[in-house]
Order: sequence, then structure tokens, then C-alpha cells
Amino acid sequence: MKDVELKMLERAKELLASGEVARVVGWKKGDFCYDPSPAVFKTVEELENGFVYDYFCGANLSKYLIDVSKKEGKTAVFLKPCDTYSFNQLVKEHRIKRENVYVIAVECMAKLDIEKIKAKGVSFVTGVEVVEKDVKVSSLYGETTLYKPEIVLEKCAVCNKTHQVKDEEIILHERPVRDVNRFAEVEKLEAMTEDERFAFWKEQLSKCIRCNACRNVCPACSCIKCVFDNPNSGIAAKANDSEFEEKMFHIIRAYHVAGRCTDCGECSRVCPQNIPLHLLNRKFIKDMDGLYGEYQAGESSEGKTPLTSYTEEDKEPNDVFNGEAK
Amino acid sequence: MLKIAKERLNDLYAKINESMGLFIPIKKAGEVNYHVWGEGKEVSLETLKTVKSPKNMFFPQSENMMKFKTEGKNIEIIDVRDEKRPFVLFGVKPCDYKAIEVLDKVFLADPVDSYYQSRREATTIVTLACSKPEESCFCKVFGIDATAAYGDVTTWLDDENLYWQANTEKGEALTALLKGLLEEGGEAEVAAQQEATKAIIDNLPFSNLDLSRFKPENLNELFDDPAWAEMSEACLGCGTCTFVCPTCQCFDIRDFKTSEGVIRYRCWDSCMYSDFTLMAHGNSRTTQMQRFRQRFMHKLVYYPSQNDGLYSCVGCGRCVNKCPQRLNIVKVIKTLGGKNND
Amino acid sequence: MQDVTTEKKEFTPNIVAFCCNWCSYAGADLAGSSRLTYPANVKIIRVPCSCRVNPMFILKAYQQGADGVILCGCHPGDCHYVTGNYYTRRRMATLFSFLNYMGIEKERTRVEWVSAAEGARFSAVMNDFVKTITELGENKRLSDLRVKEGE
Amino acid sequence: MINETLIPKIGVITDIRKDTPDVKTFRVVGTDGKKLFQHMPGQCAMVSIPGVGECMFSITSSPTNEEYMEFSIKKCGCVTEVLHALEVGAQVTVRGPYGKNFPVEEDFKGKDLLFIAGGIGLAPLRSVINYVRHYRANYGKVVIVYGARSKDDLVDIDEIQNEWVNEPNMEVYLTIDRPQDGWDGHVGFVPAYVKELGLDPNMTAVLCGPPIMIKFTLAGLLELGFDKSRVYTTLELRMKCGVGKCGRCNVGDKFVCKDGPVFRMTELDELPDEY
Repeated sequence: MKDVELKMLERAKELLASGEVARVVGWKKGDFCYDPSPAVFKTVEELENGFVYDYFCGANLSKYLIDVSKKEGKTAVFLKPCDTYSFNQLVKEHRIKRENVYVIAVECMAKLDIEKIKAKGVSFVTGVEVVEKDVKVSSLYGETTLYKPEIVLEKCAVCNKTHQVKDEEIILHERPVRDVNRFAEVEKLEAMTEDERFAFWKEQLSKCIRCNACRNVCPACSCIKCVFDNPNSGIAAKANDSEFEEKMFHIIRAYHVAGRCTDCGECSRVCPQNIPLHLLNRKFIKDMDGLYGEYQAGESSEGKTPLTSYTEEDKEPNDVFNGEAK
Repeated sequence: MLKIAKERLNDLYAKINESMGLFIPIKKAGEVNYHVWGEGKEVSLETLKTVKSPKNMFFPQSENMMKFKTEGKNIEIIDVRDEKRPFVLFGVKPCDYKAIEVLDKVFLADPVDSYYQSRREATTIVTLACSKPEESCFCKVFGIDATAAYGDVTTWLDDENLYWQANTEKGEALTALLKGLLEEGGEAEVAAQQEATKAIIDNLPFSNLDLSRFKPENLNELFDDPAWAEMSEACLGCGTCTFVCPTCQCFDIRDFKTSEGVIRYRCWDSCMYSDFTLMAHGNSRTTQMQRFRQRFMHKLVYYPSQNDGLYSCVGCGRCVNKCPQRLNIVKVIKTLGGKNND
Repeated sequence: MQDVTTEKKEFTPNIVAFCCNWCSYAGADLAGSSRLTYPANVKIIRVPCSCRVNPMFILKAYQQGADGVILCGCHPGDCHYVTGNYYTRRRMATLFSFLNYMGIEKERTRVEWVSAAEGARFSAVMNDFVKTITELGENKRLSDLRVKEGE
Repeated sequence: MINETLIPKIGVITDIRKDTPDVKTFRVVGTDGKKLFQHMPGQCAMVSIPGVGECMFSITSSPTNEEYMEFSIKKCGCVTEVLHALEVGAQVTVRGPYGKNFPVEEDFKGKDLLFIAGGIGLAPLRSVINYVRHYRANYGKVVIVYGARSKDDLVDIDEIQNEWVNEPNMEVYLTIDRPQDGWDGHVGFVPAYVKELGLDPNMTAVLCGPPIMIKFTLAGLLELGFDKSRVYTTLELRMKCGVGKCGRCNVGDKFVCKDGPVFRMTELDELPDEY
């Protein structure tokens, strides 16, 4: 990871120094080893003082390009493999000015989830060292070794993504294509009874505080004015005032990004109450794959999505449940 | 000082629950928040930081204020306020307790907010001193002693016992109610724990933040600081920091139409939202930088200026843990607070 | 003891039917002029095309007290706007499956294709849907308690 | 149960006057036919239509009017749109009074007063002007400069032309932005007119109108030698509670609903520029 970080930093400095780009979107060091923030670097000095790329840079930077790409001059951005899907999707939706962006695809190697580390009983984390599947976590109270697959972000646990932006610079190791079933959790829910599923979601969604973090971080949620913010929509609400509103918000949001959601997992990463929001989006992905053929949003910046196309032979809605025709 | 063995805590909850409601950290769907206690609920006193602060005990995320019935041109107003049943708010951390005092200054100032007041008066607050503070804690910066006695009753928890000390009349009344369950003792254990905890707190990474620049006379200088633009660049404009914050108290008042009339309710709102200041003819804060600045200026400068220097932050560190992009008040203090924070 | 049987009898569901202007609404008209009956508790909302129906409309209907929502449009291939109902079909297929995933009863929401000539079919469809919902009972899982406050 | 300021009273609209194409003045009393509450000039009230929303409006009528309250309201958003569609006899809810008033009993006493208003900005000034007229002996000379886009946009022109102009020791100057048939008065923007008039800089001035007018008029006044500490204006921000709790109208260490809406220019100078 350190070698990747050094290469990235060097490249970013070159690009800024040569004037090829006006700014670099990357990650900036935080107060601890695990809290880097997305940041826009404008000078070499800023890069030297704060640039970081490590196992905690889970944030997807592609959405920032909506604004930044409209500024004067080119912007260089570091995208992890999964972020490139969001990037393509945003380009497809004409949200990003493609010609103003210089993409550097970077290795990911699965990002760690500090909450999962803390849940293992380790507090005061001061550093991590990853060796294969072992993570040596040092804390104020000593060192512990944790099993990496158990402490990575949900999106990384089931990732089999490869970088998708063509003709750009790559700082990447060879990635093995993994055989993972990202729908395993969805299938578990599908196997439950209606009542059990209802109870599951009721309990999960009752935690929602309607902070809008899932929406605001979501690269697919790029509407200039969200319907939930529009006072004339009749459904604008600030807090969930009833169980219905909890469901309404999440159903409509999941539906609105269906076919455009690249499964980047940011919604689940940012949820302060750890609601498994990815299970909503993956249900749509799984259903659409099953009904209309496999489709991965963001694989390309062109083409139609399952919900903006059709065939005459499509299944009837009344016959479709759990993504399969009766 | 009184004490009760940890295994018997459930009896204590049940006893309280006989005559009043009990609001306590409970684990539900994997997360610990304050909920109404009931037999079989998974109480988690050890959790240092509940996701939401206990402020929703007094200032719920959403509450009905009144109803209107309309008939033709006529309006009838129905007061939906009712007598609040007595409640015990149990396990409040010292920072969260101090946050309630911050809210008191807003809601109990003239004219008193009766919705808040009635709940506040009906509630006995039992605090739980900290013994395992985290790296994100910085209550010391705001003059809070996380081991000290706050609230109507203060408790301390170790591996064996919960230690109990009543501080007020309300607290004495609650203690009297639980007489059969509590026994004498524990001074030495508590003192030892306090000492150990204080040593940890002194060494916390944020315990020495310097707030001296955040004072009313620097208001405009801080407001105009160019660093806001950079600090807010990654801000998503979500309301996570606001909603998990124990001192944020902004609210919205809205109407909901039902088949029978209109319910007027209030709900939490966030100055981080773009429509917070939106009016028919314009918006006084159009950029996220302005909104970001408002939130932190309010906590560190505006509120203290209105309230004799009391900061509207208690260093609970929830925003440090929960901000999706890891922006938080500590970064603001470090950036704007001058060289002592380097 | 509560008498379950009598309680069921008393329940008359609120049904919202979104009907496309060109086929199904005309079908409903024909049903009327042919003196074919369908239950009075079916409230028809005319939409220009079945694909005008946003999932939000369906949720809103449930919020405001609907016990069942049915969406009627031209038969696939006959859409006045050529392809509108093909999109509807995909949208509703995914939405219905999703609602069921959230634990909402699958019978509660339905799509039927009814042409302008099918007055009898319209009547039959509505009668059948009302029967299904009556058996299914009140919508509790997607209702907003506040709406019914004061009733 | 104790009194709760957020629970409003019911007001009945007893008269609606159409002042301009988009401004109506509503006369409101309680259900008992009496005035809802006492107020001071410059104070505001929250008026709402249940199910639509609640908005802060300046009370236009003078406190000396013991019978009713008036609100001059411009149609510009959801609530005002519905208000404009109401008929006489309709009920609304009203709560207040909120905010700080003009210092009519303190700083204004014995002074020569200059009132400068633009468009709907006359609404809060009408209250104080009529208050001053009522206690005429307590104040010196009064000069009023009022401008609007056109002669049809001058709010409450009847009262101005029939009463104010005839008041002793009171001068009224009207202006409209562009020439118009049937208008033989002054044409031009308020700030320029103020400078033309060459007003006495020892007067205490009150400005109310669109921000751009305030900005340029203030500059004009300063040029004429006015002292900022004797110039007042009113602010307007989004409000929900009216009592400094909901946090919405917070600017610097002030809440416009509670510490305003009346501010002295020197006070505004100390506030961050975010209003």
C-alpha cells in the first residue's frame, strides 16, 4: 500500500507542478490513522502536507467531480476500481464534464472498516499493518492480529470489480477476479416469510434518523433538487415522523437509483445507524439481472439501463416475485 | 454511597419500571440507542456512545404540537399536550448530561418551551460516569469531568457493581424507591476508578485542544477566515453530525394533513441542509461552505456569546465517529484555533 | 373473544385504480355504459399513460389509506404512446418484487391490461381485485397512522 | 397547563384591501371581535393557515389602533398565495407579538424622523409612522420618502395622499422607478431621490425595503453626513418559532426573530454579512 501511495503522491505532484491539472482530488490525513477525508489539493505543498492513501480511504471520490469538473482547468482524480463504475455512470448521465477530468485508477486491496475493528474490542487504534489476510492492529493497549475479511467494509467483502475507465493512467497491481456471491444476504431474506421480512425491515428502518447521509453520498443521487427536499412535492420531510415515512424514503430512493446504482456501497458505509442499505439496492440489481439479463451499471458510460429499455417478451408484474417469474 | 451487584441490575430496572418509565441504552438491530425499557430488552450500559444522544427524551426527533380542525372558514385549535408520566433517564454520560444543560438554556429561556419543559420536569436523570473513554472523546476541553457526579443521581460501573449516589431531591426520591435493592459501600472503588479514568483522560489525544481563539470578540475574524472553504470542501451536506449531536437543537415546524384535519408537528432540522434558510424570495446561505460555517460558528462562537461563554459542544465525539467523510468539530478547532492546537 | 368472521365482513377496502386515459379508463366507461358493475370502493385516478405512474403515487395511495392499488393500462403493444406500457411492465415488475421483499403482501398491488373494448373485463378485474383485498384485510404495513388519527 | 407561545390564537379576517397588484392588506381580530394582542411598532406576528404553513409578518397597523391589527402581505410564496385567495370571514391563526420594536419611546423621542421605504417595505414603517402621528407632540419634523416600481405598486396610497400629506410638520415625497401615464410626481430610484432632496443629516432615519435599495440608500445617507448610529432598518430571514429557539434566523450572535427585526446600522456592522 505504501508503494502505491508514494507513486500516487509523486504523480499528483508532477501533474500539479507541470500545470497539466489545476487540482487533484484525493484523500487527506486525519487526526488518527483511520479517518482520512476526501480533499481537493491545489498545490504541491498541500499534497506534501496532507496527502494520504491507505487502508481507510474507503470514500468514493467520483461524486465530488460533479462540481469540481465544472471549475476552470483540468482535475485529476484517484479512483479505486469500484469508484470507476460510479464515474462512468455519472459521465453517462452528463453530470461530469468528462473532458475536464484526468482519471488515475488506483489499487484498492480492500478497505478496512474502523467500526468493525472497534466492534472486535480494539479501541484507540494507532496503526494497522496488513500482511495478506492478517491485519496487525496496534492500539494504545497493545497489538492484536485480526482476520482481514472480517474487518473490511461491506462493499469490499463482496467486491469483484475491476477498473472500468479506459485510456487513462493506472496505478494498479494485477487483481485476481474473485468468485463471490454478493447476493447471499439478499437470498437469505428472500427465503424468509413475508412476515419475517417485514419484521426485519421494520426493525432496521426504525433506526433511520433521516440524516440523508446515504442520499447525499450516493453518486447515483445526483438530482439537483431531490423530491424529498421539494416543499411542493407533498412528501418533503425533515425527520421520519412515522414508520411509513421511513419506508417511503428508502423505497423511493432505492427505486430511483435502480439500474443506475453501481453497488459502490457508500450508503451502507456512511449510515450512522449501520442500516444494511446495500441490501435494498442489491435486491433491485438481482431482480433485474434475473429478469432482464445481467447488467452492471457503470461498466460503460454508454448504453441503456434495464429500466430504460424493454422487450416485448418481458414478464408480467403480477407473476414476478423474488425476481423470478411464477 | 450505595451499590448494587451488576447481576441484579435487571431487578433495579424492573423496580423503576413499576412506578415510572425507564429510558435507557438498549441494543436494537445492532445499534445502541436510548429506548423505553421492557423485560427482555438488551440493556447496554457499557456502550460509551449511543448513536443518538439522549436529547430525544426531551426533544424528540418528531413530536406533535397541536391539531387543527377546519370546517368551512372556521378553525379549531386542539391542544395535544398532556401530563407527562414520570420517567427515569438512565445511564447518561457526563458529556450528554452537560449537553442537556446546553439545551435547557435554549428551551427553558423565556418564553419557556412547554413541550420540552414538561418532559424535563417529569424526568429524573441518572448519569453514569465514564471509565473507558475513547480517543474521540474531548469533554475535558469543555471543563467536563467525566468521572464526576452530575445529574439527579450519579452512578459508576465496574466489573462487579454499579455504585449509586443521589445528588438532588429527585435523586433522593428515586433512591428511596429502590431502597431494598441498594446496599451501602463503594467509596473506595469509585475513588480508584475516578483516579484511573482521569489518568486516561489526561492522555487522550484531543484533551488539550485550545479554545481560546473562539470568543465573541473574534466573531467576524473567525467568520471571514479563508480556511472555511477548504474545511467544508468534502462536506456532503447531510445531517448526520446534527442528528447525532447532543446539543444541536434546531427544529422545523410543519403541518401534516390527515383525513380529519391538520397535525402541526415539529421535527429536528439541520443547518447543513440547503433549504434550512430558504425563503420565497431567496436564501441567505446558498453554499455548503456557509452552512458548514454556520454550524461550527454557532457551537463555538455564537452560542457562547449569547450564553456567558458556555460552548454548545460537550466533546462527546459523536461527530468525530459518525461523519461520513470524517469532517468534524475537532478539525475545525485545530484549523482555526491557532498554533496551540498543532 | 373477538368475532373474527364478523369483523372481516365489515371490512370494505379502499381501492385506488390508476387507469390510462386511452384504454383502461375507456374500458371503465364502457363497463359503466354497459351497466356492468364494479364495487363503489374502487377510486379511479385517470393518468395519461400507465407509465405516468411513479412508484411514489402508489406509496402515497397506501399512505392516504388505500388497502389495494391496481394499475391498468393498454395491452402491451397497444399503447397510445407506442411503448409506454412496456416501461410500466418493467417498472412495476421490479417494484412489486421489491415491495414484497420489504414484507408487503404481494397481492396488494397489481397490474392489469384492459383495453377500451373490454368493459366486461374491467368489471371482472375490479371485482376480483376487491375480493382479493377484502380477503387479505386492511393495509397495515404501508399505512401512515397519522392519516387515520381522529377517525 | 401553562401557556405556550407556539400555540396560536385564532384570528378572523374582517377586511381585505387590495393595495397593489400583488399586495393585500388583511384586517384581523380575535374570534371575540377584539384585537388579538398589544404590540409596539416594528414588531411581528406569525400568521398561519393550518395545512399550508406559518410565516412571520410585520404588523402594519399602529399599536394605537385599539380595534384590530393589519398585515400588508405581498404574494410571493406558498403561504402568501393561499392568504391572497382568502375571503373576508376566513379564519387564520396568529401568534405574537415577536421581536424588538423601533425605539419610539426612547431614541426616537423628540427627534426629527426620516422614513425611507421601498415597495412592500412600507409595511413595517406604516405602524411606526402612524404611531408617531398619534403622539405627534413627542416627535419633531417627519419626512417620508417612499418609492415603488410604479404608481400601482405604492402600498396604501389612499392613506398617504389623504392623511399623511395633510399632517402638519410632515413632508411626504413619493417616487416611482419609471415614467408612467397619470403620474406627475417624481420619477427615479429611492437612493438617488434621497440624495437629491438634500436631507438634514441630523434626523434619525429608518430604512425599509429590498436589500439593494437599503444598500444604496444607506451609502447616500452617509454621503449626506448621516451618522450610522442613528439609522435603523429591519431584517428578514426564514423563521419558524419566532422566539429564538428553532435556530433558523440566526445571524452571528443574534436571532432576527428575537433580537430584531429592527437593527441599528451600527449593530449590523458587527454582524457577519449573511442576511
